[in-house]
Amino acid sequence: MLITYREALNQAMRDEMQRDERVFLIGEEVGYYQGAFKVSKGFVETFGPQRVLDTPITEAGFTGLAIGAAMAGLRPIVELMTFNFGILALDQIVNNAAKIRYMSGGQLSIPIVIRGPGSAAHQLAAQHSQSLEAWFCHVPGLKVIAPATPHDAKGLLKSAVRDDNPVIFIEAQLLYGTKGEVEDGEYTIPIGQAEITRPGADVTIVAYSKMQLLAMEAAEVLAQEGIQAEVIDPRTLKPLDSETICTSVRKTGRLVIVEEGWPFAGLGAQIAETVYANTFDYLDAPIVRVTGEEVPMPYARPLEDAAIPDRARVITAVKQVLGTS
Amino acid sequence: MLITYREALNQAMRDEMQRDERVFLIGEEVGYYQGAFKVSKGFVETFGPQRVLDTPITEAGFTGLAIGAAMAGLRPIVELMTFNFGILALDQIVNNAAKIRYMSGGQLSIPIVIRGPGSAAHQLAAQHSQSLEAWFCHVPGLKVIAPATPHDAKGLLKSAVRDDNPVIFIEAQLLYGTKGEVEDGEYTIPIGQAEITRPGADVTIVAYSKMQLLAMEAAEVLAQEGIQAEVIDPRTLKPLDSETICTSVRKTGRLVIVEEGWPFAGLGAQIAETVYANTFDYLDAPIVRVTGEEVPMPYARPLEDAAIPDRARVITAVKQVLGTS
Amino acid sequence: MEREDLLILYRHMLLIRRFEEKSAEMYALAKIAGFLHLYIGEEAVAVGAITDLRPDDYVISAYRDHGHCLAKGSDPDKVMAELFGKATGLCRGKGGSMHLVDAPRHFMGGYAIVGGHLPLATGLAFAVKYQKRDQVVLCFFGEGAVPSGQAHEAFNLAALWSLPVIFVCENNRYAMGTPVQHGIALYSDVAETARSYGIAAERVDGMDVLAVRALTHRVVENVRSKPAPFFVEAMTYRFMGHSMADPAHGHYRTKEEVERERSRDPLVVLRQTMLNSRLGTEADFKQLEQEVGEAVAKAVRFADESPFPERPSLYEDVYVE
Amino acid sequence: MEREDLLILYRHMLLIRRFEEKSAEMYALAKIAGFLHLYIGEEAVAVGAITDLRPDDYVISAYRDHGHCLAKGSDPDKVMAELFGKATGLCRGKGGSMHLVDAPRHFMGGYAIVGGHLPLATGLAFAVKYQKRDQVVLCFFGEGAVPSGQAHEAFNLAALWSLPVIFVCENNRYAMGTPVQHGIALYSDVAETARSYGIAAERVDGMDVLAVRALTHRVVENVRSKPAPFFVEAMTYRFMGHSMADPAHGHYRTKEEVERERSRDPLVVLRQTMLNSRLGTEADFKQLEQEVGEAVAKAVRFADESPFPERPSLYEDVYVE
Ligand SMILES: Cc1ncc(C[n+]2csc(CCOP(=O)(O)OP(=O)(O)O)c2C)c(N)n1
Ligand SMILES: Cc1ncc(C[n+]2csc(CCOP(=O)(O)OP(=O)(O)O)c2C)c(N)n1
Ligand SMILES: [Mg+2]
Ligand SMILES: [Mg+2]
Repeated sequence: MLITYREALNQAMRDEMQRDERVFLIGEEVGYYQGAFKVSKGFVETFGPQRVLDTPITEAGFTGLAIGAAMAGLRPIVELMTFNFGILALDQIVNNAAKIRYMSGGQLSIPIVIRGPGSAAHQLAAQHSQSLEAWFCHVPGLKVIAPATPHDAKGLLKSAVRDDNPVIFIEAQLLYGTKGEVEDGEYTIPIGQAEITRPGADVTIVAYSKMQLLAMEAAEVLAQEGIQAEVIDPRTLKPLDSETICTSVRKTGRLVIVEEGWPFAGLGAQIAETVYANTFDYLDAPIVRVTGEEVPMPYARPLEDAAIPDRARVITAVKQVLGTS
Repeated sequence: MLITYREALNQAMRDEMQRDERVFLIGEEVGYYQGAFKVSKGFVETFGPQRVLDTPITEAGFTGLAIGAAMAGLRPIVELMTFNFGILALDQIVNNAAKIRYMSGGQLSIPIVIRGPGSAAHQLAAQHSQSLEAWFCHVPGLKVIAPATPHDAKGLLKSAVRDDNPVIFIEAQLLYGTKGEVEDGEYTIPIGQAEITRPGADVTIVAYSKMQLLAMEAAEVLAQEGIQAEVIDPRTLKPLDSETICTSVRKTGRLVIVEEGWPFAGLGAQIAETVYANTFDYLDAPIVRVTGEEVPMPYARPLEDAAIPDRARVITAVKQVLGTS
Repeated sequence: MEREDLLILYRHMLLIRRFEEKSAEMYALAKIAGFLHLYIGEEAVAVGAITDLRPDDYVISAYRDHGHCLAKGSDPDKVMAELFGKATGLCRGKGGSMHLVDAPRHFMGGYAIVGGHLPLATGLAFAVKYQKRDQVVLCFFGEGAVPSGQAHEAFNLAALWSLPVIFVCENNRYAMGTPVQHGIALYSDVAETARSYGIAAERVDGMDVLAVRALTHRVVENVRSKPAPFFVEAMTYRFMGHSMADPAHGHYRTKEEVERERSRDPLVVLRQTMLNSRLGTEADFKQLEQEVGEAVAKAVRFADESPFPERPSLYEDVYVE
Repeated sequence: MEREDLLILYRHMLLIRRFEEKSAEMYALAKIAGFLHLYIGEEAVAVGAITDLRPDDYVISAYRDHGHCLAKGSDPDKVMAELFGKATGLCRGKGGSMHLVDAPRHFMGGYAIVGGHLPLATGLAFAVKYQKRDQVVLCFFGEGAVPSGQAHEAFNLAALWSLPVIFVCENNRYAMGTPVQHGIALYSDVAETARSYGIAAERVDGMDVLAVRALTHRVVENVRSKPAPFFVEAMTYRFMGHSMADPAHGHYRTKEEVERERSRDPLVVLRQTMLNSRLGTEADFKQLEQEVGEAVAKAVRFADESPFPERPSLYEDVYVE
C-alpha cells in the first residue's frame, strides 16, 4: 500500500505496542495532541493514557524516566518533539542509556527507542534546524538509524523497538508527508544493513535520510546524461554497513557522500575515512562530500536554501568526482 | 622557567584577570577550594569572591549565566570541573553561545572561554572518562583548543580569553602535573596554528593533548630504529590548521593520527578526510588512526589501559603505515 | 494615571495586535514562514511590564517575542522585515520571528529552547551587578518553561546571588496542547516554585495592563534599589493557536473557552476603563487605529520592498573576525 | 524494637564502617584506584532506610554508594572485588566504586553525574506503577544534587504522576567544598524544594538509625499502599574528605567541626542506646566486631586473589547481542 512516512511510523509503533505490553510511548504532546507532527495519531485513544504519556517540557527528566523504566524491564519509545531538544537529554542518553549495560558488567540492559525529527524543515532558524547524528554515532552503546522511506521507516522502527539496546531513531519533518510503498502486514528490516537503492557503475553516492531523496533525483538527471550512479542508503548510521559501501566503491572507484549536517567532524568524514582506508587502491579520485554549510541555520529562505545541499550541488559533486566538471 | 601545565593555566588566567576587569572566573569549587584540580590556586584571595564565583552543581545554569553576562559585555571564564559535566551545559553552549551572534545578525557577541579537563585520568570509569572534542568541533560558532604543553596552555589560554568568540578549551587531568619551559612574561599564541613539534621525513604523526606526549615518545623510539617521524600538534582543533598538516603529509606521504576518544565519528576521521582530500596524489598508504577503543571506559586498570592508546600502539601504527610491520 | 499614559499603553497594545494580525495575513501569503507564534491576547503583559522601564533596562524573551520587542520600542519596519527574512530586518534576516534581537534597545532576544533563556537573563543581571550598575532585567517565559531544569537552575542562582532579574511567567494555561495541570505538579500556584527559592512572588491579572503596570512599576523600583530576583505570575490567555500550525481551538480547549476568554481582551478592558473614566474618547481610539494601521502598513511595505540578504551574508556573523 | 533487630542494624552499620576503613587502606596500597568516596559517618541513613525494605524494592544511589549497596545485602566479597577492579566483582570490574550494581538484589546502581540518577529512580517507580506492582523505590543523593535541573525535572514528574519513589536527600552540609548555604538558596529548609511540587517531606536526624528507620518504615508502607513520592531530608555528616583526594577537614570546615560531629557517630549513638536500654552488651559488640572484621578480611582476600578481567571482556557488554 502507498502510505506516508508518518503513517509508516504510526503503524510500526502501533504494531509493536499491540504485540508487547511493555512498550509505551512518552513525550511532549504525544497523547491528546496526537504528536506535534501527528505521528502518534489515535494512540491515546487506542492504548490509553497509561501507555501514551504526555509530559511536561523536561527532556532530561522524561528521557531519564524512560531509561529508568527500561532498567526495570519496560521498553519505552521516547518521542523527542525534535532532536534539537534532545541536547537537553544528552546526559541521560550518553551517560546512562549508552553506558549502564557496560558499567553494570552486563547485568542491566536498556531497550529504548528515542525518536523524533532531526535536520532542518523550512525556515525554523538556528535553534530548530540541526543535524546532530554525528554526535550520537560517536558514542559506543548506541545504535543510530535514519530511514529515508516509509518502507524503511516502518521496518526499521519495528526492529528498533525489538532491539535490546538503546536506539536513536532520527526522522525528518520534511519526510513525514512523503509517500512510498509499504508491504502489507508484518515485516522488519535488520539494523545495520545498507540498501543499494539504485545500481550503477560509474560513481557511488552515499546519502541518508532526506538526502537520499536528493541523491535519487540527482541520479535520475545524471542518467539522462549517461552517468550511471550507484546510490546507497546506509539507513542505519551506526553500526554502519561499510561493507556494502566499500564493495560499491571498489566497483565504481568514485564516491560522493551527501549529508545535511555541518561538514567539520560530520558523519560524512567518518564514512569517507572508512572508505579511503578500505578501498585505498581502488579510488580514482578523492571522495567529494556534499554537506550543509558551516554556519548556524539562517532564517531567510534564500540563505537557508544556500545552506542546505540541493540536487544541483549533488550533480556538481558527481561531475567533480568524475573529473568532468 | 620550568612550570607545570596547571601553573601555566593559573598564570594565564591571572594575567588576563589583572589586565581586564571584565574577565571573571566561574565554576564549581573554583574559589575557596582553589579549583577541583587546583588550577585557580590563590584566585579568590587575589580577586575576591565577586570575580571568582563558586557555583552550585548546575552546569546549564552557570554556563548560561556566563553566556548572558558575556552578552552584556563581560568576558567570563567558565571552569567545568570536567568536560563530562559539560554535556549538561551543551544546550547553552551550542544553542546560545555558538549561535547568538549569528541569530542576532552580528549585533551580539559572546566572548567566553569554557575550560576544564577532558579525556580519561586513571580509573574514573565510564561517566568520568570521555573525550568529547569531536562534538564541539562539529559546531559552527565555536573554537576549540586542546594544548599539550605548559607553554601552549599559557599562550593559548590568553588568546582564548582575548578572543571575542566562544572558545572551548580542553585540558587534561593527567597533564596538570606535567612540566615544561614557559617564557617569562607576556606572550600569546595565535589560535588556529599547528606546531611541528619534531621534524622528520618518513612519516607524519598528528596528535593533540595528552596524545601529543605519546607521539613524541614514540617518535624517539622510532628514531632509534632509523625512522624519522614528523610530529605535529594541531593545538587548535577548530579552526584546524590543515595547511601545516597537509604540507607535512605531501612531504612524508604517510600519516598516523592519534586521538584518545572513540574512533567512530571522532575528530581523527575529519583530520583524515581533510588530508585524503587535499593530498590524494601524495599518499603512499592509507592513513592509520590510533584511537580509544569503541567502548565506554571500564574501571579495571588492565581494561582501561587496553582502551586508551599507548606508545606501543603508536609505534605499531607507524610501522603499519610504513609497511614495515 | 494620566490620560496621556493610558493612551500610550493602549497604543502599544494596539500596535502589537495589528502588527500580529498583519503578520498572520503575511504568513498566509507565504511572505513569512517557519514558526510564527502570535502574542494576541497577551499584549497587556509585555506592555504593562515593559513600557515604563528605562531604555537601558534589559528585556529577554522566548520565541513568542514580537510583543516584547515592539514594547521595548523596536522599529516595526525592521521587525516586519525580519519576519520577512529581509536584509533590512533587525537581525539581517537571520533570526526570524523566534529570534528577534535589538541590542541598542537592550532587547536581548527571543529564544526557542524552552527554559534556555532563563540562565541568560540571570547572566544579564549578573553583569549589571558585577558592573555596579542599576539596570533591571525582565525575563518573559511561558508557564511551560517552569518545570524545565534550566529554569530551576536559573532561579537558584538568581536567588543565591541576589541578582536584579524579574522573572515574568506568562501563564496562558497551555504549553502547546498541554494544560498547565498536566505540566506542573503544583499548577494551582505556579509562583510557589519561586518561593521555594526564597524569591518573592506575586500573581497578577495579565489581561489588565494597569494591574501589570502597577505591579511591575513597584517591583522594578524595589529591584533597582535593592537587587534581588522577583517572580511575577501573569495570568493571561492566547487567543490564537500555539503557532500558525495550530488552530485557535482544538482538542485541548473548546471554542467556548476561547470565546469566554476573548471577553477579557486586554484592549477591550483598557478601552472600557478609559471610556468609563472619561480618559479616552471614541475619537481617540479611532485616531489610534488609524495611526497604528498606517504604521503597520508602512512596516509591511518596507519589508516587502526590502531585498533579501545576499549569499555572502550566509557566512558572516558566524565568528567575530 | 527487638534486640535482634537492633543488633542487625548495628551489624549493618559496622560492616559498612569496617568495609570502608579497609577500602581506604587498600586505596593507600593502590589496590583500589580512581575516585573513592567514603560513606563513613552517614551509615545510619542507608541502614535505617534500606534494611527493612522488601528484597524486590528498588534502591538507587550516587557515587557514594558502598553503604547503600551493602545495606541492600550485596556480598561484601563481590563489592570489594569490584573496588579492586577484578573479574569477580559485582560488575566484572567495569563499574568500580562509583558504579556498583547488583541487579538480582534490585540495587540499581551508583551514578556519578550529580542529579542524573533522579530521573532513573522516577523511571523505576514508573515501571512499578505501570506493571501494577507494589514495590517502592528508594533514591539516595546528596544535598548538592538538589539545585540541579535533572533533580527538579524528576521531582515534578514523580509528583505529577504519583510515582512510588522516596527521595532520600543525604544532607551532609557539603558538596565537595561547597557548604549548603552556598549551593541552595533556601538552605535552611531543603525539603521545601519538594513541597513546592506538592511532595510531602520530612526532616530526620540522619545520625540516628532508629529515627531514620522509624520514618522510612512509616513512609514506605504509605507509599506502597498509596503511590506518591516522598522526600526525606536526612541530616548527616561525612567524617572523611569528599573523596580520597580530599582531606577530612580543610579550608571548608574546621577540625573542630569534624570532631564535634564525630561525637554524633551513628554507631556510637546506637551502641549507647542499646547499652542504656540493656538490649546490647559489650560482649555482643565485641562479637559483632569480630564477625564483621572477619567478613571484611575475607572480602579483601577474595578480591586480592581474584583475577583481573581479561582483554576480551573489554569488548563485552557494550551491546546486547
Ligand atoms: C526544550 C524544548 N522542548 C520543546 C520545545 C517545543 N515547544 C515549543 S513551544 C512549547 C510550549 C511552550 O509553552 P509555554 O512555555 O507555556 O509558552 P507559550 O507557548 O504558552 O507562550 C513547546 C513544547 C522547545 N521549543 N524547547
Ligand atoms: C553534574 C556534575 N557536576 C559536578 C560533579 C563533580 N562532583 C562530584 S561529587 C560533587 C559534590 C556532590 O555533593 P553532594 O551531592 O552533596 O553529595 P556528597 O558528596 O556530599 O555525598 C561534585 C561537585 C559531578 N559528578 N556531576
Ligand atoms: Mg503557556
Ligand atoms: Mg553533600
